[in-house]
Parts: sequence; C-alpha cells; structure tokens
Amino acid sequence: MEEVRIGVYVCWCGSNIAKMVDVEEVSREVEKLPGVVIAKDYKYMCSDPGQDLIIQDIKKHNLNRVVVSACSPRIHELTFRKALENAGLNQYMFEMANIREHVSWVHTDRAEATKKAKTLVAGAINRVKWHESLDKRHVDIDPATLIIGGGISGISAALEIANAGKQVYLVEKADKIGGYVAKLDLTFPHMYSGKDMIQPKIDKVMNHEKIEVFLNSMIDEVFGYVGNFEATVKAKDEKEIKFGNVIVATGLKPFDPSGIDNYQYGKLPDIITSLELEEMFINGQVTKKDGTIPKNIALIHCVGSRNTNYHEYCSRTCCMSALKYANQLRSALPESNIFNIYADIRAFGKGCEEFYTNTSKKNVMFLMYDQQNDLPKIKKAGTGDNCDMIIEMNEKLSGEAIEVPADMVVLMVGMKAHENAKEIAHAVGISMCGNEFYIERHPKLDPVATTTDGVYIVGTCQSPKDIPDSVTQANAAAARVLATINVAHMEVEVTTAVVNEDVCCGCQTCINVCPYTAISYDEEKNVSVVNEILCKGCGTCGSACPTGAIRSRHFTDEQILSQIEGLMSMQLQI
Amino acid sequence: MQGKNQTALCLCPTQNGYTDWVDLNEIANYASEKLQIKTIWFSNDLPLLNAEIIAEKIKQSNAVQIILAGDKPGFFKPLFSRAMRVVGLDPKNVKLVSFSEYGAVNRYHTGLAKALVACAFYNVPFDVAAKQPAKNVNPETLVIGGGIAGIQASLEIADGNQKVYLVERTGTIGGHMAMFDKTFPTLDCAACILTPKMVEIGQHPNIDLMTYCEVIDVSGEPGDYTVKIRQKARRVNLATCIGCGICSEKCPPNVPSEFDTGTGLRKSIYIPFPQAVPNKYLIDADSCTYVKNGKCGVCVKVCPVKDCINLDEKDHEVELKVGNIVVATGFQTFDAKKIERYGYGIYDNVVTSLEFERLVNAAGPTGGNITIRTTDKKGNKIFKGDSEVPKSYAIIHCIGSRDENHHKYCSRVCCMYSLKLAHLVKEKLPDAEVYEYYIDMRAFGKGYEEFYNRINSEGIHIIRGRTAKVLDKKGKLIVRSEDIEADKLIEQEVDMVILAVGLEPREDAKHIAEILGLSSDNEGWFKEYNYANDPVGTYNGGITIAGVCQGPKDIPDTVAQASAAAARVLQSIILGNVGAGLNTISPDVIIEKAKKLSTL
Amino acid sequence: MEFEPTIVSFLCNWCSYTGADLAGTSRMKYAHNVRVIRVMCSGRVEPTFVFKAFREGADGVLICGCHPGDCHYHEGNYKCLRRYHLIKKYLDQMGIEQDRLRLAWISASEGKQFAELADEMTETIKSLGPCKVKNVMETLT
Amino acid sequence: MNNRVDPNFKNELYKLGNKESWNDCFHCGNCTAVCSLTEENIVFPRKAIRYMQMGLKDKLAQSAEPWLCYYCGDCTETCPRDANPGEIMMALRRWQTVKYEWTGLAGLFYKSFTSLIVALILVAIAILTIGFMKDFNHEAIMHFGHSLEFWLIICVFSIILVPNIIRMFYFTVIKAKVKAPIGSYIAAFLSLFGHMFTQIKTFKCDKQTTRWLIHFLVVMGYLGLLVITVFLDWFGTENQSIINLGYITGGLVFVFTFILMISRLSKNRELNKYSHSTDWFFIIWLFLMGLTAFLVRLFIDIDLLTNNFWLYMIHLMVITQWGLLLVPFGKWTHFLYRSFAVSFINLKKASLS
Repeated sequence: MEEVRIGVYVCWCGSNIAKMVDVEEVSREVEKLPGVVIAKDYKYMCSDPGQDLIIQDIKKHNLNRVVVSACSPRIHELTFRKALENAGLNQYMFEMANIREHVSWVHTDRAEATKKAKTLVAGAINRVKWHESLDKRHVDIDPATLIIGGGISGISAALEIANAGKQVYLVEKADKIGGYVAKLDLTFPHMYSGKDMIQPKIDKVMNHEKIEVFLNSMIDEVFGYVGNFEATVKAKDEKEIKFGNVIVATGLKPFDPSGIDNYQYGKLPDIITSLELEEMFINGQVTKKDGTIPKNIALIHCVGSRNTNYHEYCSRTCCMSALKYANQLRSALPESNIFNIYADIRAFGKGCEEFYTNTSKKNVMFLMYDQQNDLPKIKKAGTGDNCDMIIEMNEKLSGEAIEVPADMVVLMVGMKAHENAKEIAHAVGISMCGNEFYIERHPKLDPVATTTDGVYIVGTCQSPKDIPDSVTQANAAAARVLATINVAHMEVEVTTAVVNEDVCCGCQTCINVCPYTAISYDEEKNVSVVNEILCKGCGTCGSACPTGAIRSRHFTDEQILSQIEGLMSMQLQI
Repeated sequence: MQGKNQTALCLCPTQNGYTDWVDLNEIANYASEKLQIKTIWFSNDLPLLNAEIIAEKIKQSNAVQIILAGDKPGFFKPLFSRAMRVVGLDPKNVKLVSFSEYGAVNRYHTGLAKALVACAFYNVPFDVAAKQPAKNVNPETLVIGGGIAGIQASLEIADGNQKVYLVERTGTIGGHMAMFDKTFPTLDCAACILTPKMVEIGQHPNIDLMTYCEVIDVSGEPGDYTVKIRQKARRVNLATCIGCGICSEKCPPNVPSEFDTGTGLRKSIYIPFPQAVPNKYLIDADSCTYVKNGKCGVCVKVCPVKDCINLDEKDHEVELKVGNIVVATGFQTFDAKKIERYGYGIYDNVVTSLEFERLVNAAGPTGGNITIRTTDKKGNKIFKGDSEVPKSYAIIHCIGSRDENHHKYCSRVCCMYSLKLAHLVKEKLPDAEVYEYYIDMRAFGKGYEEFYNRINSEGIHIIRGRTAKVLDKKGKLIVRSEDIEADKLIEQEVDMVILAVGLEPREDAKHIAEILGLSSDNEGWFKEYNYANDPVGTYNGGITIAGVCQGPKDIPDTVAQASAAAARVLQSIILGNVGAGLNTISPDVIIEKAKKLSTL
Repeated sequence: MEFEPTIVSFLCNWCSYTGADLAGTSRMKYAHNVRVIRVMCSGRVEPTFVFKAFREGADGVLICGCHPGDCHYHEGNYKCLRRYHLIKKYLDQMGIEQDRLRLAWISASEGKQFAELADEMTETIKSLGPCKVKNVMETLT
Repeated sequence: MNNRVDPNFKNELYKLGNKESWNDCFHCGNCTAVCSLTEENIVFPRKAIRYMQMGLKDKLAQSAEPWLCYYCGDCTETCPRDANPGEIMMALRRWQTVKYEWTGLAGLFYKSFTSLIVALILVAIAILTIGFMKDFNHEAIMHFGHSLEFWLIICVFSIILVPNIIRMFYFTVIKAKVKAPIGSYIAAFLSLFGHMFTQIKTFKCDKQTTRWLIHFLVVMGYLGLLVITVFLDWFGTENQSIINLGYITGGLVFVFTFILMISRLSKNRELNKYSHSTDWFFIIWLFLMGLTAFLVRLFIDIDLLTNNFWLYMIHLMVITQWGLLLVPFGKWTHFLYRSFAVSFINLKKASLS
C-alpha cells in the first residue's frame, strides 16, 4: 500500500465555527496525528480560495487523502469532492468532519466543543486512511420521464418536457386530469378564468403525441436508479414503463374541518368549505341548503392552518382565495353582508396587496381573530336574531367580544399533503417531513430536487403554494430533466455492496435481507452476486453477512471501526 | 355549437381610471361588423346590481353564450353566472376575456384585444392561435445579472450542455444574497450555500462569465439576437491577477464599500468581498487617485505580476450573438430617506436592514459585532467592531411597502428577514431587548410559520402596530407606535432602530426594459407573459425573466423561477421554439388563425 | 471533576443525521458528549461496531434510524431493531449494563427530539458511571 | 345585542360626510402613533375607526377621543392606505353631536340640507313677521332684539346645551364605566375653562401655531362680541370705550372668518380637503354676524341706520338663526363638546392610573 499522506483543513465558517471551537488549536493538534502531512485552518473552506488552498496543497505536498472539518457533509461533501477531482485525486479519498451542525452550533462550552471537534477530526482522519479509489459509473439517461399526478404542476411539467420533444408518462389517480385548478371558477388576484387557463393545457396533454396519459392509475414501486428507472403502472391493464427521471406532483388534500368543534361543520346546514363554495360559483348559484339566498356570509380564514392543534404551517393561498370569494360574493349577491374573519392577511404575491386594498373598498367587513388560542364559536341563532347563525368571537383589533350574524359560513380550509403521499414516497424513495410534505434536497437552493437522484418534487406536494408558484416549480423540475436528458448520461454513486467470492459461503442470508432484490445466488459458484445497478448501498447485507464476505463500499468495516478508534483515541490523548 | 347570433358580448371598461386604455368602441365596432355579434353591452350601462334584470336582457337577446371582455371582467362573472342560471342556461357559457392577462393594457394594444375577443368568439385558446412556427434558434444564451437568479439559470442551462454568457454589472457575481448573513427559515449562512454555486459558475466550462459589464443594446429577433456589451475598464488583468492583495494594502484612498452598503470602507483597488468570483481585484475609477489626478500608481509598483495592472485601460465594447436572453436584474432596496419620520440619515443609529445584515455578518466590517455607528477622522459614518454595543433594538416592518404614498405592493420578504434579524440579535446578545413592529405577519412559506412561532418564544417583543415616527431624546431613540393588541400607545426607548426596507425595481430597470423591449407593470417590475400560466415568459419571444426583477420573492421562489426560465431556454434550443412573442406577431395573423381553427 | 461520558452514536444518513443537522441549524443546545458516526442506514450497524466502541472506551452507544415505516431503504431500521435486542442480551452477558446501548427513531424534522435524546442519554450514562470494559480488557491482555 | 357588528352603520356615516374611505383602514396603527395628542392610554383615531367599521355604536358613543382631534392632517398625510383618518374623525364627531343632541334636530340638519334651509327660512319669516307686527318701529324692534338675544342664550343653554352635555357625560363617563376619584372631578372641572377659551391642546400638534392663533382670535372676538352686545348693550350704549371694544371684536370676527373661508375655498391644505355643508353654514353665519353687527353700529354712529333699517333686520335674522339653529344644532357645539371631552378624558386617565 502506498504511503498515506493526509491533508486536514479546518474551516472557521466565518464565526460560525470559530466562535465556539478553537479552530487553530484543532488544526495544531491533529497535525501531530500519524499520517497527517499538513493541517490548516481557513475562514471559508468552501469558498473559491478555500478550495484552491486544498488543490494547491494536494499538488505541493503530494497528498493522497483529504479531511475537511467544517459543516455537514450533506451540504458540502460534493463541493470538496469536486475540488479533489480538480486536483487529480480520486474524489472518494475524502472525508468530512461535521464540527458546525454537530459541534459549534449545539454546544456552549468552548473547551468541550474544541475537544469534541478534535475527536471528530481524529475519527475522520482514521477513517480516510482506509478510503479507496472508486470510479463513478456513467449511466445513460432514458429520455422518457414519469410524472405522478395530473394537476396543474404535473400538467405544466409534462408539457414543458414534451414540448421539447421528449416522451412523458403521466399517471393520474382520478378519471381525469386537471386537479384542483380545473375546479376553480376564477383565480386570484386578477380574477382570470381558471378553466380558460387549464383547459387548453389539459387538451394539449391529452392529445400530445409525446405524452402518454394513464388515468385511474397508480404506480406501485419504482425500481432502478437515475436514468434507468422502471415501474409498473397499475390500472385496468398493467403496463411496464421505463424512464430516466421521475417528477412527483401528487398535490394536496383539503383539510377536513369536522374535527374542529367550534366550527360545527357537518352539524349545522349552511357551514361549508371553500371547495363547496367554489362549486356553487361554477354552478352560478350561491344558496343556502333550503334554496334561499344568504344575507350574511362569513368567511373564516386559517381553518386547520397556523394552529398547532391541527397544522402549524400556513397554507399560503387561503387568504387570497378568501378575498377572491369576497369579490365573487359581492358580484353575485350585491346586497349581502360579507365578513372576512382572518388572522393576518397574507397578501404577498405580485398584485395581491393591491387586490386586498381593492377588496376592502367593496363593503367587506374584516374581523381579526386569534387563530392559535381563541377560535370563533358558531352557534345556532335564536328567534329574533334575524339570521340563522351567530358567530361569537373576540375581535383583536378592537379588543371587543362581538357577535357576527351569519346565514352561511365558509371555512377556508387549508392544504394537507395528499393521502397517497406516504405510499408514493416509498415507491420512489424520497423523504417526508413531519407533516407529510416531501423534503426537497435544499430548502433554498434546490427546492425541486430530492436526495434521490432523478426524482423531483413539484407543486403542493412539497408545501402549500399558489398556481404561479406551482407552475414555476413544475417548469424548474422540467429544466433539470431536460438538462439531464440533453446531456444523455450522468455519473452515479458507486457506493454499492460487493461480494468477495472467496469468502462467501453461499448461506444466502444477504438475499433475504436485501430490500431491492439486488442480490441473487449463483448456484454454480455457490456464492451471492450483487446487481450493482439495483443496489442502493444501504449496507444491510454487509452487517448481516456472517463471514464478512460482503463489503459496503465507502462504508466498509475497516473504515467504520477505525473511525471509532479515532474518535476514542483522541479522547485519551487529552 | 353557439353561433354568432347566440353570442352576447359585454365590454367592461377599466376601473382604474386610465385615460389611455384600450379603445372599447373600436372593439365594439369590430365585434358587430367583423364577428357579426348582434348583442353588445357595456358593463357601465347595465344595472349591475341586479341579476334578474340581466337575466331578462339575456332572454331578450336570445343569447346562449356571453363573452365578458375588458379590464378584469372576472369581477362581473359571478353576477352573469347567476343571471344565466336564472334564465335556465348553463353558467359555464360565460366566457372571460381579460385584456390584461395577455398584456393589452393601453390603446396601442387595441388590436391585440380584438384578437383576444376573436379567439374567445371562435372558441380557440389564444395561446394556440398565437403560436409561432418553430425556427432555428442560436443555442447560446445570454443571462443578464449575476445574483442568485442569474447564477441558478446559468448553471441549469450550462448543465444542459449549452453555452451561457453571464453578464454582471459589478465586479463579482453573488448579488444581494452574498451580502446576507443567514437565510430564513433554516438559518444556514448565505455564504455557505451560495459560494459553492459561485465557484461552480467560475469553473463551468459552458459558462463565459463577464463581470463589470453592461448590456447597452439588443437587436435582432427571437432566436437570433445581437447584443452589445460594454466591458468597463477593470484596470486589472483578470487572467494574470493572483489575488495576493498587496496592491490593496498600499492603495491610499479609503471609500465606502458598496458591498458593505457603506457600513465599512474599502480601497480604490479592491475585491468586493473575500469570496468574490472572480476572486480578482478591480479599480474603482471614481476614487482612484491616479485616474483622478494622474498621480499615484502605487499599485502598479507593488504588484508582483508584470503588466497585471493597467491604470490607463479604457472601456470597450463586445458583441455577442445569442438565441435566448434570461433577464435576472434583481432589485434595489427602498431608500429609507424618503420617509423622514423614521430618521434614517438623520440619526446615526437608525439603520436599514441591509446595513444591519452586514453588521451581523462575521465577514462584515465589524467582524460580526453589532455596534453603534461612528464617524471616523475623515467624516465617514462607519461601523467598527470595537464600538459601543446597543442594548435594545426596534425593527420596523413595511418601510416603503404596503403604503399608498410609496409602494403599494408587499415586498414579501421583510417579515421573515425581520424575524431572522431579531433572532440573530438575540443569539449574539442574549440580554438585548428586541421589539418588532408589524402590520400583518406574513410567514407563508415552507417552515416559515414554524420559524415565526419559534422566534416568538425567544423572548422577542413582537408588536402589532406600524411605527409612525422615530424621535431622538438625549441620544436615545424613541419609537412611537400603537400596540394594537394591548390597546395602548407606546414610546419605546431603544439604542438602535432597524428599518425593514422593501424591495423596489432597480433604478435602471426602465432603461433595461427599453433596451430589451420588455413591458413593465405600474410599479416598474417586468411583466410576465401570463400571471399564473407562464410566470417566466415575456411578450418578446426568446426573452425570459427570473427572480425579483419580475416581482419581490424570496430565495427558494427565485431559484425555482430561475430554473423555470432555464427550462424555457433549453426547450427553445432543443425545439426551435421561441415562445408566443406577442410583440413580434400581428393581431391579424392571430385572428386569421383562430378563424381557421374555429369549431364554429 | 465531574464524570463526562463519551457516547458514540451511529446515525442513518437520511433521517437521523439530517435531524441532528437540523438541531444544529436551529441552534438547539445539547450535551457535548455525543460523537456522531454517519452510516447510510441503521441497518448497516453491525454488532461489531457497538462492541468496538465499548472496547475503545465509549461509555454509551446510541443508534438512530428512521421511524418505523419511513426507512429510506424500506426496512433497514427493522433489521437494526432485531439486532439491537440481540446485542442487548449479549451486553448483559459481558457485564455491560444494557442501558448503555440505546436505539431511537429520529426523523429528518426532529432536531429537537435529537437534542433531547442526547441530553437524556448523557444523564443516563452519567448515572451509570464510566464503562469499565476497556480497563478490564487492558488488564487482561 | 349591543355587541353585534352592524355592517349598515356606514350608511349613517355616509350622510355625515365620509363616503369613500370608511373601510380602507387596515389597522396598522400609524395614525395613532403619528398623532401628537395621543397618550399611553388615550389612543385614537384607529380605535374609533375600528368601532365605526364594525358598527359598534355603543362603543362609539362612549368614546370621547374623537373630540381630542384637532384635525391637523398628520394622520391623513401619512396614512399608508389613504384611509383619511382625519376626515373619519370629523365624521364621527358629527355623528356624536347627533347622538348627544336630545331633540333630534341636529341629526335632521346634518343629514338633510333642505330641512336646514327650511328652518333658516322659517326663522327669517318669523323675524319679518315680528317686525311687521311692530310696524317696523326701530326703537321697539331694537329693544325686542336685545331682549331676544338675552332670552335666546338663556333658553338654548338650559334646554338644549346643558342637557346635551349631561348626555355626553352619561355616555362617555357613566356608560363607559369610568370610575375616577372625586378629586379628579374637581381638577377636570377647573381645567375645563382653560381648554374652552384657549384650546391650548392644539399647541401639541406640530406646525399648528398660525391656525391656532386664527382660531383663538375668532373665539375671543366672538365671545367678546357676545358679551358686548348682549350684556353691555353695544347698540344702545353711549360709552365710547365699549363702542370701540365692540368694533374691535366685531372686526376680529369677520376679518378672520373671512380668512378662514378663503383658506377653505383654496383647499390647499390636507385638513380642508373635505368640508361638510354644515361647516360652511357655521363659518358664513359667523362672518355675517360679525359683519352685520359691525355695520349696524357703524350706521348708528354715522346716523345712517334710520334710513337703512333693513340692515338691522338682517342682523337680527342672522343672529336669531345663529342662536336658535346653528348654535344648538350645528358645529358651534363642537367647541363645547371638545372642551368637555378634555375634562372627561382626564377623568378616564385618572380612573386608569
């Protein structure tokens, strides 16, 4: 084996790390460790000059291993790997020690934090000694794309890709595409027609030669990896499809307000959700259940949103929808009294604040309530009240406990993740956050990609959003897909399992534990064989193997065991 | 299908009082003569409050379909739907033609408005009728603006194996995002997530980065644009500068640093900030002693690289040929001096949020220490790391936003960044008191509400009530606001006031719009092709917009939009499609096509 | 000086490591005794790793994976769970208190839970005192 | 129920002047904070605007705060939504005037321009009739006029104004459940006269000095003229210093009301943007009163009155209309309510501290 020559780089991250960790001491101490040729600290390792520093050192000191001790590898592992490549070193000869998220940001004792940082770096140094060169595999990208969900996001992404001449499979659970937007009469803030907007798109998708639409269909399980996925579309007739990328656009489920006692949904007749009101507008008929026209109409915002008992998050669109309804009601029922019972008006989009201003000129009464601690109470009105219902609430802007007359109450229900969200997440291998919305690769700089290569999330399945924002995301994902298709091939991780056939005894334990059926049994040789394309590198087989014949590349026993040693040895030195 | 005799047209004049609006009489004439629509109403003449009367009118006209056309006719739709219902007709046959949806906003667009009415009449989607034939598109793309939007769009296109020219006005890419300390709601540092992208831009084989450049002229047509670019004299050779910084050390003048929004000083020969890309020096001609007086030249003497600095370099022009242009010119912050009551520019310790952002930034002039503003010997008002530390802070939301006297719109990011700044103060100075004054708390994005709740529990005073004035009382600042929820007036004494300034179109946005032939809305933001359906396209084929230049938005929305713009560009290159391009297609052509495709 | 234990923890890359990162980005403060090793899946954690940690002087070992049903690799965390019970029994036989090993589910959004878990675990180990395995082994050899 | 919101309340306000901006306010609190007269527990205009938008009439009746506003225009100038809080406060004061006034005539005159004109004509006819009955005998009519002025003041005060002030007290102190210690009542009563004559609070408003001076001079002129004509018998006296004093006060009244009218007409300032018709009656009649009184005495002095007795008839008509209609039911009462409001607010402050 060649001589191990490690370069260690400790990042200040401005003051983010340097404030709580004595980075200079860390770099001084670890430089003494065996194998370490050079150790340095620098203000921003990830910056251009920081990366240059590594590249120069690799060349100058003939380094063959690099450890960077900085932030989470989830953020910058790829950045530094690229730097290694640029310096002509195999990118896997690299290890990161996370001394920001796991040290400087979470600890308060500078001495202890510094000590911990040192042990983490020592662990990384020990581990990197066992790293081996791995070559990324180039895979060809299948130019077809699978899109799950036929709402506005799915449709927009489909058209964007298909219009560039690439094949799209669009799988929709319902019997028609269009989703919730197709059920909208008008859109905010300009009161454009929802139908005119989406219908041409629906028509285009249904008749597009490059788009195959599967209605009443579901995806069971997606096999493969970026560029080479395959799945079975489950419908009346099953169909096998192959594709290179997946866009998940499963959309939303409206919040069910029947769980909120104060609102009496389902118990009093004329308490409806915003969706039911939308339908009334489409039918041109806003009436109570008894067919008469309501005189007093109250719209309650934030139903199920911004309340830790239901959903803590803001559903982003309800405020503006409620203003839209106020305008529609004013138009359809000019004599009615309209009350918007809100928490904060979130009119943040382009043209939305202006829409809010104009709405307040239309004789709409705005009343503010506390959406977290003090929900309005709806009760049946008594005789002589001259209305059907009474809403009791504490109005925050006046500080008064008031009563609001109502003949119809519209609950502006928030958005939840789709009921199939979990299933789909499993089928395509992406993660969900606590409230079942999918997690993007990076909340700011990569809002449509996921941690699984080749799988993108767009629209309300990522978090609540309005039409323009959904369409934008859909197009953004399309850009990614088009770019990969255009390049036609890409590099994939090779951190898969391999079997050492000399040691394998053919017990087939690994085959039972593999979740991807990536391991098969070669009867002739009496050994297990890993299909590296199907293997996703979880390592479960490696830990189950009784003989140690299976190695998880880049997570080998030697690597982890010596990392443990490193972690503990430093501990004793101090 | 409905014939011409069964269609009634109702024209809705503008409600905004524009005198220069689309000529509705001409449209009425066109509809009755060319489309032979017999029943034409004007919404002003109808008794709009009464669905029954309108129902009666519909009955008399024998119409089974109604086209509502004009300025946001959607506001009348529910009334007409109800009237249709009263007549016993299907409310779905009320069609909307909203002129502004496709950019017909003044009398020059009357032709376009006619085409829109015709498409509705012939029952052909406008986008279908207005579609232009495919053509050869130059695969090279120009991206204007090197902020996060421009960076993202460039990377997406370049990753798709296409050539990109990224033109940036200043000496480095990074834009406003590079100036921020942390980003909401996850609080990861802006530099940590942005600089890798900047580095990638600098290294990408498909990206030609042109900093310190300005686009001065664009000619040609969609798919084949010729762009003239002025390369401003950098006076330092990009290829040979090694970024050692000796020149800067010896350079005599100290001037306010733009990157630090004037909170700190820089030299005449400088790098905007340590992580700048390209990480090379440049000379600011306005302050350079040599450029001004012809004397000095110290930098040339100390520079270790031969002929790297050329103090006599002149601006020159470059010409590029591109097929698509992505406009990502960004924004500027509202000038808080315009509202004198808040005392910005009068009291030293009234600062803007952007200044404060530099103040808390570890890479800023104070090394991340929050201090009061001081005056140095030369009279520069700057911040120094070792000055006194303010103990109490007021953060005032909506400065210049949501205000009929300034900008009517909401700037979308201020609520969240204000909460973030409050958190940063509390993190650095746990004993500090922070007061936030807001109107409505707009925490709408993913994880934002959770962030708000968290900040709320950190002991920060969040007060509903817009501050009206800041006064000075013996060196302390008095912030006068109503605490609406507590029902009282408060005069809070604080050491520092942070003004959450809104976003506004750049000063030169109008100029850029002229060069590119883009439309702008009333506020000066670039107009997108279609609000909901196509938020990145413009009326000029081959030109897309991304980021805040289209309207205020936060980083994730900007990034998504930039990627969307890139999708459009890639699609156009692959397919030779340059978008509908209303500015390059005549309304008559659209009408003819609609007639042909008509299902009537 | 108060006893400061060392706890070696194995975190799966998809949920738990992200959750621990979230604790960091949210600036939640927790005990400094936890040292993290990243594995792709909790299913990768071999008994050897645990024993090695104790052998090298760790006072506690923490394994974190995705919540049941949420495993990025479908069921790696179940495999881990089975192994966990086995390791516990074995620890007992070796004279190591069972409480020194703990398995917990931390999702990507549970930064707070991770911080609390780290504190809790530290307290537990503190009450158990230093693990003697290493010394014993060294005297034996 | 009295805490029921009332979306139709705005219709009442429409007639009192505020038509466009009643619902524009989105409650940022800027107006309260920009106002120089607000104090920790004395917040307006926003709170009153809120009651108005919600139609909480009882709450509005109980708020004396609108009377503290001198309409300097700061709130309106800086309002981020052009909701014109200053004008809304003005409209609310009109509404409160109507509310406190027990006969209902104030309400009638505010809402119906015609009824005010009819009332003015009826009074004019009555004066003419009386003149006719007295054969237009100068001596008799002037004697009658003098005693009419005297009794008018007594009656209007005791029948209309005092009961109205008591009603105002009832609403803003008793119904609003203000519980102030007895001592504060005395202090409030003592401070009353200072406010009434000087309106000293205006000084707290920025850039208001000139406006305050004009108002002060008009008030002083008006009160002086009142005392001199009614109690010192200006038209009958021979005492030269009284006569001169009368000239000065009369002159003050018509000269400065004239200046006020000009400024209203030019509408160059924020606060004069929206003038209600009743505001015009108030100022015109004040002007006419000063002018006619001045001329009557002048005519007496240069001995022209005998041949121009119509002048006195006009003067008598003007002051009767003024005293019988405009003082008890018009804007004059604002002066009274405003002064009392300061005292009542002082009680509220005392009860809160």
